[in-house]
Amino acid sequence: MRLLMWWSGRALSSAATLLGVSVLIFAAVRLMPGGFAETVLGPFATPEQKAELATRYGLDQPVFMQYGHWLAAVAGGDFGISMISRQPVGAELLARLPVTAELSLLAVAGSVLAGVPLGVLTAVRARPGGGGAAGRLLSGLGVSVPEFVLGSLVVFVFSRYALGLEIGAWVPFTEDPARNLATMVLPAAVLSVFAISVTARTTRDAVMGVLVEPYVTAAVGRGESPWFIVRHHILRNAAAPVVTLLGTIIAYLLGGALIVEHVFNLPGIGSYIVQAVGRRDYAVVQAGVLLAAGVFIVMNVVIDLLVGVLDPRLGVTAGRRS
Amino acid sequence: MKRLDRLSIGGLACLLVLVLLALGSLAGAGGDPDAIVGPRLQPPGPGWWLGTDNLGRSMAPRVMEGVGTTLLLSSLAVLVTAAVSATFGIVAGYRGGYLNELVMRLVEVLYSFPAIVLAVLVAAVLGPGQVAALASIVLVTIPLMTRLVRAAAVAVSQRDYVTSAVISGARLPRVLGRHVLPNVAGTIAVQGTYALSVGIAVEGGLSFLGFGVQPPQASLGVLIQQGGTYMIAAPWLVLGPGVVLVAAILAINVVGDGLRDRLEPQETRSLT
Amino acid sequence: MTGTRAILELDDVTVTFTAGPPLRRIRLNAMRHVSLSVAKGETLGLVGESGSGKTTTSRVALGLHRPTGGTVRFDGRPFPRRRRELAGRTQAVLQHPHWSLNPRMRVGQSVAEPLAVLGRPVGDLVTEMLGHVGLEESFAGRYPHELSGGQRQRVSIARALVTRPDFIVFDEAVSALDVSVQVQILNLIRDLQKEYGFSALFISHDLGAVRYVADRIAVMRAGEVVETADTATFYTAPAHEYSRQLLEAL
Amino acid sequence: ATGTTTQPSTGPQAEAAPGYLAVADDALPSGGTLNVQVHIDSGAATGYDPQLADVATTWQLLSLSYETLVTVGPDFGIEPLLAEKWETPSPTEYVFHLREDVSFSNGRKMTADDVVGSFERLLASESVWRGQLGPVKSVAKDGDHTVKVTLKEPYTPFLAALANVPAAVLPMKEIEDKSVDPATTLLGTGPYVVEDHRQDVSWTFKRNEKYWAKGKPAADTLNITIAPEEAARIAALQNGSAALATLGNVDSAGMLAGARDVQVVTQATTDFYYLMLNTKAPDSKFADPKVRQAINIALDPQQIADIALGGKGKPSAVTPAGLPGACDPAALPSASKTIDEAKKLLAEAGAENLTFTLSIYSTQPAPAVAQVIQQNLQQAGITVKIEQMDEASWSGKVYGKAPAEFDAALSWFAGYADPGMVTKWWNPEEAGFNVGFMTPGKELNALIGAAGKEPAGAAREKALAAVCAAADADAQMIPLVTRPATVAYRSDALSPSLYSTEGYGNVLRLVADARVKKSQ
Amino acid sequence: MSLLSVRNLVIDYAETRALDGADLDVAPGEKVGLVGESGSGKSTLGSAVGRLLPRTARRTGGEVLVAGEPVFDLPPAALRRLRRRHLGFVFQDPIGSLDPTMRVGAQLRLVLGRGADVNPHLERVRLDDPRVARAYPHQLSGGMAQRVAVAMAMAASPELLVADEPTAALDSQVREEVLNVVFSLAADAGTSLLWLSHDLPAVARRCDRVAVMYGGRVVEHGPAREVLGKPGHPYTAALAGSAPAAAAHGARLEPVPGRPPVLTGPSPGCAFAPRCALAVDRCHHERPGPVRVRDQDVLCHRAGEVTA
Ligand SMILES: Nc1ncnc2c1ncn2[C@@H]1O[C@H](COP(=O)(O)OP(=O)(O)OP(=O)(O)O)[C@@H](O)[C@H]1O
Ligand SMILES: Nc1ncnc2c1ncn2[C@@H]1O[C@H](COP(=O)(O)OP(=O)(O)OP(=O)(O)O)[C@@H](O)[C@H]1O
Ligand SMILES: [Mg+2]
Ligand SMILES: [Mg+2]
Repeated sequence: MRLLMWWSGRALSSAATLLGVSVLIFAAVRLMPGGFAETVLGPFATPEQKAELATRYGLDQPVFMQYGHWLAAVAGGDFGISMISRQPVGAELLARLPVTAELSLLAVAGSVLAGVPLGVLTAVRARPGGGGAAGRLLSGLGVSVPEFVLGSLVVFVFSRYALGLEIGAWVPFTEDPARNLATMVLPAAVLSVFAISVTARTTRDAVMGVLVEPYVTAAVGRGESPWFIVRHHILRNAAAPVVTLLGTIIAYLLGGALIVEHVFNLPGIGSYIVQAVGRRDYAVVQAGVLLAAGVFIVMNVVIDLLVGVLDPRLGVTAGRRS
Repeated sequence: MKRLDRLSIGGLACLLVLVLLALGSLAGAGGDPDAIVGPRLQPPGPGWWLGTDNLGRSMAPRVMEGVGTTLLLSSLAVLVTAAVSATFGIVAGYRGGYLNELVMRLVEVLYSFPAIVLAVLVAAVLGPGQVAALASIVLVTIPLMTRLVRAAAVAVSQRDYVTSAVISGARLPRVLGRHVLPNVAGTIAVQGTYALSVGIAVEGGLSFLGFGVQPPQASLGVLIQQGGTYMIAAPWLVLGPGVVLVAAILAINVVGDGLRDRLEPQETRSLT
Repeated sequence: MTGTRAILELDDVTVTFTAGPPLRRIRLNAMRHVSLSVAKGETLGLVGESGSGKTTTSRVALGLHRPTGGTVRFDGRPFPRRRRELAGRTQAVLQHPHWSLNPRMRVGQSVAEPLAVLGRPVGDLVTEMLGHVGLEESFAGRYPHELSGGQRQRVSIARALVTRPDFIVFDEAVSALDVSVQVQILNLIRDLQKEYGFSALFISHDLGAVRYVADRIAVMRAGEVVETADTATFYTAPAHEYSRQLLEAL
Repeated sequence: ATGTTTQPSTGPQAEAAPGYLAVADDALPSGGTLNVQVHIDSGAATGYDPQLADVATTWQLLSLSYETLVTVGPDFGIEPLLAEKWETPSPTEYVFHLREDVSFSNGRKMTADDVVGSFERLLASESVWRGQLGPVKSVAKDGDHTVKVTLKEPYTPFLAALANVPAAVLPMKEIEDKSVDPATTLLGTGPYVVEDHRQDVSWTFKRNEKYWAKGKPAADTLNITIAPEEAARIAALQNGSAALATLGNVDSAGMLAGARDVQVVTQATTDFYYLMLNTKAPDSKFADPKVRQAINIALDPQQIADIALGGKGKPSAVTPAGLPGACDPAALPSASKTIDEAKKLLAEAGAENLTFTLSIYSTQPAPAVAQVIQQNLQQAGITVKIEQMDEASWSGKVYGKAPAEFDAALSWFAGYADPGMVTKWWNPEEAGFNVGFMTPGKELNALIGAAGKEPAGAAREKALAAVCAAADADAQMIPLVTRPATVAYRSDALSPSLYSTEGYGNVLRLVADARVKKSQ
Repeated sequence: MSLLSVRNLVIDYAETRALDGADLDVAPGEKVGLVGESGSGKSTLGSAVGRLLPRTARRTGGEVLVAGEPVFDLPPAALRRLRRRHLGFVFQDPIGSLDPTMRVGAQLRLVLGRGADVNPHLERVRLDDPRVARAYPHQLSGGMAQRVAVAMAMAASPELLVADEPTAALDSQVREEVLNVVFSLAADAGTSLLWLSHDLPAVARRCDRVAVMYGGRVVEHGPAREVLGKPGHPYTAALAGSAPAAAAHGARLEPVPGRPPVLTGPSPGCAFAPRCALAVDRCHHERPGPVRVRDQDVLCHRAGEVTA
């Protein structure tokens, strides 16, 4: 029952956020210089052609009317038609979602597997006066190499020495899982380098916070081994910020692992949105951003639930905090 | 308080060198970054000791200029972000209620925009250039920072020393400035350095997509992006600025971590 | 010692907390119809088991919390909308020694803060105040984490007393102190009270300490004041069953 | 103009045969799958309708399914395609004899009605190409396999204009009975049939089993991947996932230098970069022709070609360099003047400290060209601020308003296959797109019109030279350098045919000849 | 042989000397109270027994022997073994010393071993309600939480339980209950107890021996009633005379005059000398050594002369 109420509260605030996003993206798209007509029809278009195009996509109506129509359509599950491909945007987004989802999940899996241990290690080994420096350097290095540098580097190296991994030529997982993975491993690895670093640093921070807790001292006093303490007490207590971060990373990536998709030429959502921005394909940009926001919001709810499970004090069911 | 550790001091020194390089470029040291001085795509040699680019310009002064552009742009952006996030995060966290709700909704709206899409939109709306890059970095980095600062501020606001100050009759600016701010400063510092690296990445990413600073001005992002296409034929184009960029972000991060540890008064115990 | 007028009057105060998710809140009465008054120059001891509403009462008394029902008057008037008008007139030593001091401020700065708020010169007051609570001058330069639990508590007390306020709340102010320091502090409270006559709400689990400083004692249980009596009367002839239980444990 | 430090431009590439960079090896068996990567998909809002397509990338893709009466051969010669042969009884009359064995990919035989209908549909449309076709008076069939076109007046580029996709023969019967919408369906006589298209992702073409040319197309399947990122295309070539790819960077050949079995060739195209100086803005800095001339003089196209294009382009006049009959850019008046003369002109115009903004889009090599222009003009004391934006913003800025608000802008023209075609764009009244920033000149317009009518020969060359000189003096749109097209392919996977020159930006022009090597 | 033996232990924080040569012995089965002014180093000494000091703390001298093993010189694994076998700790903050993310039962099982029955252990600390095992720490009252903490510390039947003000955060009734639990459990298991406390009457009532700390040293050590009733050290005398609970209403207690010392290095003489009524010149420069007064060991040059 209480859960239900919590959900209704969340649903309301999520709706508010989505509405905000929709207004913002709608306005931004229309504020962008370079109208759709010039972009798509090219320099030779006549005013009549432009007008005809505007009528076709309802762009001649007052802006708030356009917004209203769009919102109503979206509420009914219709994301509109791409002005370039003339295909329904919803279907195209759906077709691209698996690519981006797989990429983000792989990247996040990588960052959990590598980042969390690294973070724990650097925190537990941190000593005033330089200890843990190697770990700090390592995790610093990860955030220091921009995706587009690393991505280009990887593309160059691996296109010469394939090592069983492929660049480009993406195939759906359902078609050929092995080849799909072979094409996804590298971009996911490039993406996760940054995520690993951030995860490691957040983990380090959280673990440092837990290390000063009396129950950790109590466990040390009971003669538990560091590994045991990490496993049973630290991981779970430090998990909340890390889970929050990971959720945010997933959401971010789902919204478009743009640069990596671009560099590796993967047909994901990020590259779709950015190409659409470049072409002023309004419906696509709007729908793409709304989808990304929706994913983000859902992710956030999931994170909150998860964090609540991890830390009963913060849970949905917690009656009071003090 | 604790002194900065050796690693952080190394980072600081590294940053100092980079700042000096940037200042040197402003003062004209290293030569005109836009002048075509020799044949295209020459490997490092006399006259162009970091090689020449695809227009025959010497890379050395370009890298120096690039350091300046990038550092200035991203640190300015981070300052703005830090100021805005700290203000909103602290006030929302301390005050709670509707203000909090409003700020958090706004932040969430921004947050749920995919970062680079947000940046691209900003650049497209404002027209490309430094202002757009700045605004993009700010908008991309604000949500996370505001959220975290707010969370920290909520925790700090419940502390008894804040209540004590209120009881003593301290005005809001004093309560926020003397009590809440310093105690969320660690969060701001860590997030600030993180934002700085994100900022540099966003700037580079924007250049990568063609929205960055305007030619012929160099920024590390632009140089690396352009050099990237020459990675095999002329690796020096990407190596010079790449190494500098990595050094810069690394130094910033290391210093940020050091600051965090320094600002954190709590003491840890060994697990063994 | 007893003033003519009450500095603080709580009249039929009820505080209800709501907690939990929206639309499905739990209501909890932390204070039920509490009426109390503290005369000028008087110390009222407030005792009761954990969770009985003592801290909540003190927050209401300090104007930090608006009661759900009933009225609060400070110095004959309701609390002003702007706290600032009361600056320096009320102070408090709050319950949790761990969080009572700003970890980024040196002890000296913390103690000087109430003066700074008032714009009064600091002078030697900080050193003097630290001396009163048994801390030597060098402590002014330390950070809270470099203090033991008791030392921290003493710093809070010094901070509360430095402006010579009219009304002070001591919420478990001496619980973390060893007896000799406890006595020193309790004596200090008594001496300063004699010297300039502030009023105090002295909250404690420790009936011994309460007896030592309080003029009157109020006993709380589950949000209600079950007994109010003169100290002497209370310790010799408690009226309420619950008071008797408390005294047995002493 | 004066030259500064430059690197000698690379000499002409070795040709596989006269006019060919590569010739497909007929000895190889046909069949197989050909993987191609290009940098951009067709992007017309009008869909697949070839008549409305005005982007070269769209022409390139549509040309796989649609064919024209005539086509462009090596070195811009006009060759038969759907018309077996043609006659020109008079300078205003063209009679085309259609091949009899041509069917659309749905199996229906192509007839003269389709040809006439396509012509009429095109002339009635708002297509840009309508203007390029010239002064067509009438189109009529003469039997099932003959079509006669009558012009109002002589128009020399007519055949060249017919050789491009917008003039393709459409299945008019199906279009008229509305069973086919050319905007959404490709149904032509060409070698390939679309099997699948995902916008901005890929195309899959299957061989047209009904194709009239025996043995063509060689490859059974043609996969075209859209890879906007150059590095991705280079990678695909290196690891063999693409057998052929278009490259945008002039230095990509160098990038692929070490890669085994990868051939990089540069097609000379007739496309060329040009600089627009806006004279229509309310207080235009370029209203005085002297200012524009000074800029024209200070520009150093050779340096632009050498530096910005890595020696791959060459200076061009209004008539694209490389086309038979085009004028010699070195003979232009501005080419022989010095920087001092430019400075003098500026001084006379009272514009000594001229500063202006050059709007460009971010796609390479435009930024490189702009930066060399900036360096060039600095010699004459002119300060250029470069404003780089995405293509959409750029077109909004340049074409969105009349009068346009930009100072100067950089772009390129497709040069087509006849020197008299692109010259039309110097007449804003006819071109339309530049009315917002270019002031029409009566004299120049007359010269352009006259050159169009002049039949090929010395007189035409003279007329064209006059156009070139007049445009050079007018200097509202200043031609700079040609725009080379780089193509790379895997010699172990593919034996393609490629012309040395290309007028319509169609790298895939001879793709039906390409043989896939099984060895891959 | 004593179970715990602290020998001349010196512990420094960054600039503060917290222990300045402390000596302490606890025999098997003994209940020892550790009292002293706040800041005198009780917590530091208590933590040092299990080498649980914060990282900024340094051992400058001396040693701590638990069951004959030098705690500060053991390799990590051996140190852990020693803690497991011989030591148990209970701290001041009851809720904080339990893992907030784990149910009480699960935490106990972590100590007891998988599958163990936690109920007897909860019953030992008088937590009979079966719901306790399923509760999270924040759902417990302070008294209950502290009893859980005691149960956890006692689960492995340590030979020495160090309790650092285990009841300071509890109200007086609950305080008694918890102390009863601690003492009866310790008595049943034959566990020695080192109890850090401010509550002198309770110490006198419950402990066999008491150690009084001042300025980082144990200045007096002996049977509880003797020490608190007939102090051998002037500081103990002052301390014993100032319990507010003992004072009649309206009476005034006189605390020890002056301020507690803050050491940055070894104290040149007796740390109490500046506040001591009996101090003579020698007290200021010469560190007092242990003197036997009746049953007490006293660090004072004038030990015999004190009259309480
Ligand atoms: N902000 C709050 N929100 C919800 N409930 C609260 C809040 N503050 C206090 N309570 C509840 O009100 C009741 C009274 O709490 P209060 O802190 O006044 O007790 P106390 O007598 O001071 O206890 P202690 O001796 O433990 O300090 C408790 O049940 C507490 O849980
Ligand atoms: N982390 C620290 N850094 C620096 N100094 C410290 C630290 N912890 C304690 N001290 C100092 O060491 C001395 C002993 O502290 P300790 O906590 O052992 O005292 P205590 O006897 O337990 O006092 P209390 O009764 O108040 O808890 C004090 O002077 C204190 O200021
Ligand atoms: Mg309380
Ligand atoms: Mg202590």
